[in-house]
Amino acid sequence: MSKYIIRRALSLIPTMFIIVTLSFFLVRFAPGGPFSSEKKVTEQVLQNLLKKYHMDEPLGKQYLRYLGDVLRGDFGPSFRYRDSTVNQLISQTLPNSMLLGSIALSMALFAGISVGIISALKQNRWQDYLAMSFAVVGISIPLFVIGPILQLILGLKLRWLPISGWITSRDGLKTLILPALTLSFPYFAYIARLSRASILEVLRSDYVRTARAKGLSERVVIGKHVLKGGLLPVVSYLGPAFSGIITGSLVVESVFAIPGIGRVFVQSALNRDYTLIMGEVIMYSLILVTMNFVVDIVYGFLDPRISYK
Amino acid sequence: MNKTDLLLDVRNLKMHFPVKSGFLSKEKNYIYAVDGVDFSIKRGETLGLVGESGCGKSTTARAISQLYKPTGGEVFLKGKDLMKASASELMEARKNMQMVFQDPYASLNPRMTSGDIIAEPIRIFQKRGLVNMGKDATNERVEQLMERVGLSRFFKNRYPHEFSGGQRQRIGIARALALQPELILCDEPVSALDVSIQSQILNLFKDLQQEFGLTYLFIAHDLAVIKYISDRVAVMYLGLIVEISGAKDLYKNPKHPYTQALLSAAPIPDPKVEAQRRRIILTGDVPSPDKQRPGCYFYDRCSKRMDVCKVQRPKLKETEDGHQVACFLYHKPE
Amino acid sequence: MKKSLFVVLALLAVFAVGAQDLIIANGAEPASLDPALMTDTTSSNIGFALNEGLMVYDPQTSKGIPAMAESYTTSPDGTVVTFKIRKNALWSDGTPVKAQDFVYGWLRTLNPETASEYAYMLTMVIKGAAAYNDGSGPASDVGVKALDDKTLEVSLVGPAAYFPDMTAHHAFEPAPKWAIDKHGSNWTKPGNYVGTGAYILKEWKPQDYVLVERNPKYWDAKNVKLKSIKYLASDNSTTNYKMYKAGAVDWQVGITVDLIDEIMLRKDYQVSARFGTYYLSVNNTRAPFDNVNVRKAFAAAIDKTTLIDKVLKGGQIPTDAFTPAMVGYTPQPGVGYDPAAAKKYLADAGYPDGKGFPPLTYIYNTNEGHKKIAEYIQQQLKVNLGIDIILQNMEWNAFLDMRAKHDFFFVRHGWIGDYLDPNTMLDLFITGSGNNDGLYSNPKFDAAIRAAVLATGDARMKLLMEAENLLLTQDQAFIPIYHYSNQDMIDTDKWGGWFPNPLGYHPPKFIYKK
Amino acid sequence: MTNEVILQVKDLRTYFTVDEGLVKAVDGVSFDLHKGETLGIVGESGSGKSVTNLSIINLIPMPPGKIAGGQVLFHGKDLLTLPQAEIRQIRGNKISMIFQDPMTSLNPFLKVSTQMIETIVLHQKLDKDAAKQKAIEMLKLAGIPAPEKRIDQYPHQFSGGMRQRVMIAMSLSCNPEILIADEPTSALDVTIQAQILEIMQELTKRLGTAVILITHSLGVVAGMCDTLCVMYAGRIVERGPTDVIFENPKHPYTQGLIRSVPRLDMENSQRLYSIQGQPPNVIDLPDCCPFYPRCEKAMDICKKKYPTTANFEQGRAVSCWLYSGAKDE
Amino acid sequence: MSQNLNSAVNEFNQEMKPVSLWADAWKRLRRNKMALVSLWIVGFYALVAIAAPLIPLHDYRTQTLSHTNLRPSFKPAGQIALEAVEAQAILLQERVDAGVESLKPNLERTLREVESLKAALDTDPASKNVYIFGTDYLGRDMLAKTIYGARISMMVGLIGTFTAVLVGVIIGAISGYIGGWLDNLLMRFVDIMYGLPYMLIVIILMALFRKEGQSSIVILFVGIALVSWLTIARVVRGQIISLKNSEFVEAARSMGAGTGRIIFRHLLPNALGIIIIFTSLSLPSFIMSESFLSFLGLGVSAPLSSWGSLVSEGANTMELYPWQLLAPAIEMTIFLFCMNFLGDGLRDALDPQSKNRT
Repeated sequence: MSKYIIRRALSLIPTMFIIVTLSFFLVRFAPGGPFSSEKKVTEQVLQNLLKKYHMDEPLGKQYLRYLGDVLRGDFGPSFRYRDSTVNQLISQTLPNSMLLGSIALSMALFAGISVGIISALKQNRWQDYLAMSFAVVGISIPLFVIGPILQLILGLKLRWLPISGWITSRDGLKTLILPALTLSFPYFAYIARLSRASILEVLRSDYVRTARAKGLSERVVIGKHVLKGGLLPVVSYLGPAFSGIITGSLVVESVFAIPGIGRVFVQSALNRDYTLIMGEVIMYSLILVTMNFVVDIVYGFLDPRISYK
Repeated sequence: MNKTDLLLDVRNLKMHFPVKSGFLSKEKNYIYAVDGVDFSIKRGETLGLVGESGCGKSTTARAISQLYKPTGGEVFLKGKDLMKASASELMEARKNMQMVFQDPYASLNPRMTSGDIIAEPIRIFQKRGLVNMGKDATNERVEQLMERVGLSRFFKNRYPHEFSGGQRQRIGIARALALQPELILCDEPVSALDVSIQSQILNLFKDLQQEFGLTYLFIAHDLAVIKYISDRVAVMYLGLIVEISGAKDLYKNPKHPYTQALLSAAPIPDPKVEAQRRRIILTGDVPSPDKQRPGCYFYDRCSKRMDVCKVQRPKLKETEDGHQVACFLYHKPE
Repeated sequence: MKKSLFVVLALLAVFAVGAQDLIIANGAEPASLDPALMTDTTSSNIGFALNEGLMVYDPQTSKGIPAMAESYTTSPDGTVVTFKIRKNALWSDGTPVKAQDFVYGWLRTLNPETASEYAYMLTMVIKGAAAYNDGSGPASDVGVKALDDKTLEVSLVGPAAYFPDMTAHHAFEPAPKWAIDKHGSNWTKPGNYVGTGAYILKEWKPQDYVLVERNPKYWDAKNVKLKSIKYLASDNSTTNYKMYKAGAVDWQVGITVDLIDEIMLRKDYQVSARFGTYYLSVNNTRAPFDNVNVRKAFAAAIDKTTLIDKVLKGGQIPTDAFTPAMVGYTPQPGVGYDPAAAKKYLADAGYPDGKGFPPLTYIYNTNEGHKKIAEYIQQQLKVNLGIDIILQNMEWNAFLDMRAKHDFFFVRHGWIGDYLDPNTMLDLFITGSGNNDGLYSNPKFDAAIRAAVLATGDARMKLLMEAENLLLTQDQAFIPIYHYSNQDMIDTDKWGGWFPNPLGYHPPKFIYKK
Repeated sequence: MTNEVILQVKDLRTYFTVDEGLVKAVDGVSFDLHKGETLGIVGESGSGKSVTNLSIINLIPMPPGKIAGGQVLFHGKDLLTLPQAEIRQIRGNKISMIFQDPMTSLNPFLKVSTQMIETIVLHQKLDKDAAKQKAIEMLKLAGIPAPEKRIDQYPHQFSGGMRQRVMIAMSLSCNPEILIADEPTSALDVTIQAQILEIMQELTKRLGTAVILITHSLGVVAGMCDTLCVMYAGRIVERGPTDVIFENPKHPYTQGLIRSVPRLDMENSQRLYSIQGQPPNVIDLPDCCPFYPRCEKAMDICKKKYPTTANFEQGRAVSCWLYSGAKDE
Repeated sequence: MSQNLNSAVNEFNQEMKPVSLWADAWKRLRRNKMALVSLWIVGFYALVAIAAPLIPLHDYRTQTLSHTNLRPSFKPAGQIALEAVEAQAILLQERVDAGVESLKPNLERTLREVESLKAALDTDPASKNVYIFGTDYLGRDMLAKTIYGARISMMVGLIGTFTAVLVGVIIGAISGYIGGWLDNLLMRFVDIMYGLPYMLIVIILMALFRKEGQSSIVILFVGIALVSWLTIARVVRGQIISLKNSEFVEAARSMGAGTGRIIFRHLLPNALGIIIIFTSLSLPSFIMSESFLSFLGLGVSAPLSSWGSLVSEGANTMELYPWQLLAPAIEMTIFLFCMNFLGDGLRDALDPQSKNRT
């Protein structure tokens, strides 16, 4: 097991290295720079800035310097948010995105699996059609439409929930509901479809027939025998879903003014905040890889047939 | 045995599959699926290969056809060693050696029509310039083959799923016949079929053999089927052949304890016979072929085991004319 | 798992802050709270709460009024200004504010190692500042001296009458040496921050909010009414407007232009002219825009009034000139809307009815407002000149890069003055100026602007008017569209001390709840 | 074997609606099962053997399936009309099942112990520990070495034969009156098959369990069953004591079937008999004898009407116009 | 009767029916009501999109500034505009009466506009225009805009699907079938592509290929194509790996079939179902990624628009002019809905076995 973990971790190094290297040169290749603004800074100020951030050095030297810093766990100062280091920015925003993402994913899982089960049990009946149509809508309608509509109705018209903000505001935890709902929508839709399909498959399996033949009640059959196998595909989807929900939440973060990493990422790319972009790219890759890894472990835990040697 | 009569000669064939072991460890584990198999088939003969699942009979067929690159040994087809053959030589050899597979559902591409499936070998060889057959000729040949194996040629545009199991196996046979090969490797071709269909297919194999002078390596786990179709029978256990003999001889006079157990375990469709039979019930399961053992592989389950069996592996030796057995009951250990 | 999550949430909820006096939807996350480093209005809005310079912007006129300095005197030739610093002025940690703190702050801004982007505000006016900033001169030669603890003497490059007003800008704020030495770049974090402003930094949650509270050590603390101010970092204006409507935000900086039809009817919609101009930049060195008649044709072909009345509706002022009108200065316009004249100019340029006009792309940075204007201009040029242009939007940074490299024919441009003087507008068209993206070059214009630096009073204004006359009336170096407006949502019946003003700076010390 | 009838299947009809039409998978099947009897149902794939047995314990997936008629009387109670709660009391308890593929019919995600205990706890009202003891005991009876250790393993850690032993142990753990074994050895090797059949025989004898053994293998039937039902296209074409049927098959299908199996114990250098043609497609089958296209003795009436059942001595019944016609006319 | 009986009982007697995979699929598709209706709707969309220039629409470019933000109606635009402006005048009057001095010029201008609209009712031909989907902020016809938007978005969807299928499927198939170091290499490449900041790549593309006087639509397609294939490559790879040891592939190999033949004749046709489902699932993301790319400057140039850009514009003004959101959003959702059902239907239809499962 530990060998498996080490092997997985080692196999990442070359990929991560290439991603870091390519990204490093890519960001510098993009037109514009971290110090562009509508009012251009004077040549002298620009020189001072470049010098301060070592950008006057040859690119190769900058690259080596950066690699060295990263290996020491230092992502450097942010070029745009000049009072902060990249480490500070990430550590202050990533937990928020994680919190929101976890809640949204939990909601999506709960609702998606429930709907998937109902759909599968009522296959080709109106409940199934309704649920699956809803799921298609979930995949088709962009978040920047769903979010504002929810704000408008639940926040502004009915005043049930805060329109935007974060748990640090006086609305506290209530602020999480709308963004989590919005963010969970496409994932809910996907999970519902996924779990429906796989539960249908498990329902047809021999061992479910065995369980029924043993006289178990339908509740036990579904809860004990169907779900564990039926939800495995959902588990393997969780890895990409979790990283997607964190990295892809920028729309929701912007609409609901959430201090998350998604917004920071977009801003950093638009601002050409080189170090911040690099930090985020590394973080994202790590999250993606870690999540896939965790999911594999969980998968192995859930499916006794798999053992990691 | 006259050498020129040998169509297929397999010597010390080995097929070991590597299994990944731990990270950074140099040692590799292997599945010893086939671990040194010798036999030969004469032209026009049917050699039955019988054994339980996992004994390596299918692997043997696949290794002979070079679907898996064998780990060791020699495979002579018409005197040519396939293991040393170049790609083009191998291609040439394939023309003479076709396979029929076990599962008539899985061995036909569900997205191809029966006509395309049967024509595929011709088309492949046509493309390589190894056969010269035009479109019409191919078409005609396909229709001919279909009729020959007992399918209406009007079915050639149908997909495999539109056929019953028996009909599918006929498609598989027609495909194997398409290039007019001399040798057909039949990997459990009737195991998945119903009783009434099984007899149809067995008869078809027999008829085709007569008509085209085919040679079969016929693999099955059903002893009765093997007995019916084969001239000679080889019994495999755990990657090794434990007994080879003429079919009649084997059934009348099984020598290896495993063969005896196998024969006694097979149910006979007659209540009277069954009521009187005394079965040798083997204990335990077939061990996993993941390690090489010093002694006889059957040692653990054998009712007649001796001390020597544990430390030395008996070689396949001829006991009487054409009857070879690998057991120390019949020849002294070395 | 669920339980522990709940506990975490509950803990977070405990830290949630209670009621504030004023909640501002500030538009984005502040880039920096260091007065030497802040570049954006988001930061400077907060900066005005935390820090105060010698002067502070008058909430009604945007002129400077005394703050840390209780008075100042100007030498007869106008090149030396001496500020007298308030006796009772204290830093938020209780340390008295000294003239040396200003010297330190200004030199810090100028120090090449600080790499301050607004150092140019200082190098523009203060003697020796430019040399220090580019490393060619010593800090001691910079024209800022502490004559004693409370007296600051500034030597200028010329008689800049607008200098005292300028010192209200954040680039001229003092800096607390002891705090910076102690905390390094973290000195702007809550707990470390030491400022001269009416408020002290309480909390800073990146991408979330900045919370400031009344500073009891502030010299004028008794007149500061608001207990606390929360600046929200929400960058989605539609969301901000919804928050405003729901009462969760008291002041929305900027408005949601998409909803202008609704907003313009509201009495809490604050609009005022802004000291800046939206214009279309053309590359003066590239055909066809190297031809003045083409430039004039374009200028005459665009109906700016209808654009504002029917499309923008946000209180912008259509203009044919560049500099907004101000006391003593009459803007010198270029060609105004006149379709017939436009056609004639174009024919004169050799493209009768647009025939033979090369394919042309108008580039704007991605933004709904810019897009509407672009579409409008496209239609105007089509109808009035018979020219089909292609529109192309571009991501902001790439847009800036392209413009800076002069790699364009026809682009959107905008300019906002830093201080209330025509100079801040006009001097960007000097040959070789870093912001002269359209590569306009006219030695006579350059001469007029240079001469104005040394001049004072009416003579100076005259020189500047002459320059603008060359720039637009004669050369039509670009196509002005409108003067910007400041647009905010705040109910002035509820909040006093808040006024629409030309620079759009609203120092929070003046704001109070009615 | 006493004469007490514990299960009576009367004119059972199970239909499936598919896109192409109506599949009469089981179309009027009747038989009696006596206490302790082993009844074989033999037939080729698609002949409706499995559906018959799923219908008996009311496990047909509905839709697309539907039990269109008939009765299944278990001690006089019709299982088809019993409420779900009551039939669950019978399933796995009084009537239990073993399925064909031991690889797939055990839940791969649950330990063997979990799967066995849940049945015992459910039906025998034992507590968990007692149930586990019982399960271990059953595994031991089924010939699983070291059952105390193996019970906590997952199904994939067992070989095919061992899994089938687990299934047998599980299905017999509540001392059922009837064990329905649906092709219990088809997926197993011949030596393992012999082991399993022996265990099954031994255990059911000991517990006095009646067995319905479904298989396509005539050899298995011959060795195991007291009574035999031969099914073709959803109906029982011949029924009677096993030895009598093998000795003197009456229905042309039964005759053909027995003759087309190659036998180990006979010299059959001569050609094997084979029934011509393919098994029928049972969609929208008209009311004819479905075997007539393959029947060498087909008559005109066979194409028009399904034969009535002719009864013979020793409880034999044959559905063929060769016999019914003779009796009727 | 007897004929019918025969065919039911014995497959030997069935008539000959030459069917190709596609004819067969079509036959099955026709039985799927949902898919068929979807097919008709998608067909209708495609037809309208292709024939858009031939349809008597208002020009999507023509700005009528007196008719901005008109609600959808079958009444002539002049009428609707007049009603809207009169309502506006009343509102303004109220505000001015309430003491908002600053609105006075607005009121005066609006009153003048009422007059001019009244006058134009009979004289200006534009007043007779009918906008059934309403108009936008520059008085352009929303119907024409959404139809032309459909052209772009469907094109984007097509390109995304095309590259996903072409590149993704081939890379996935090769990677899965050949395996070993090549598989490792290709999959690491996919990982890296996922890891790189896509936004910056697009920005660089944009800067590299910008050309004066030309729209950036081609680069848009490149931008979409760049990442569209990644996921599908992984999915196809997984599918191929699970298929490559099936018996029919072994059969083909035993006949000496080459890699290409095995991949294209044997493996891919059997992975078709999952490919179709996956593409129909990623279609929305292709269409929406256009609006993201257009933010970076790669989208279609104004005044042309796409569903994505129309929906995102509409979302901003939905409180005031909901039709500007609803018209494109509903149109797009119906299309995606249909594509989804069509995808499901096609998957089933192209699977010759689908109807054989019970």
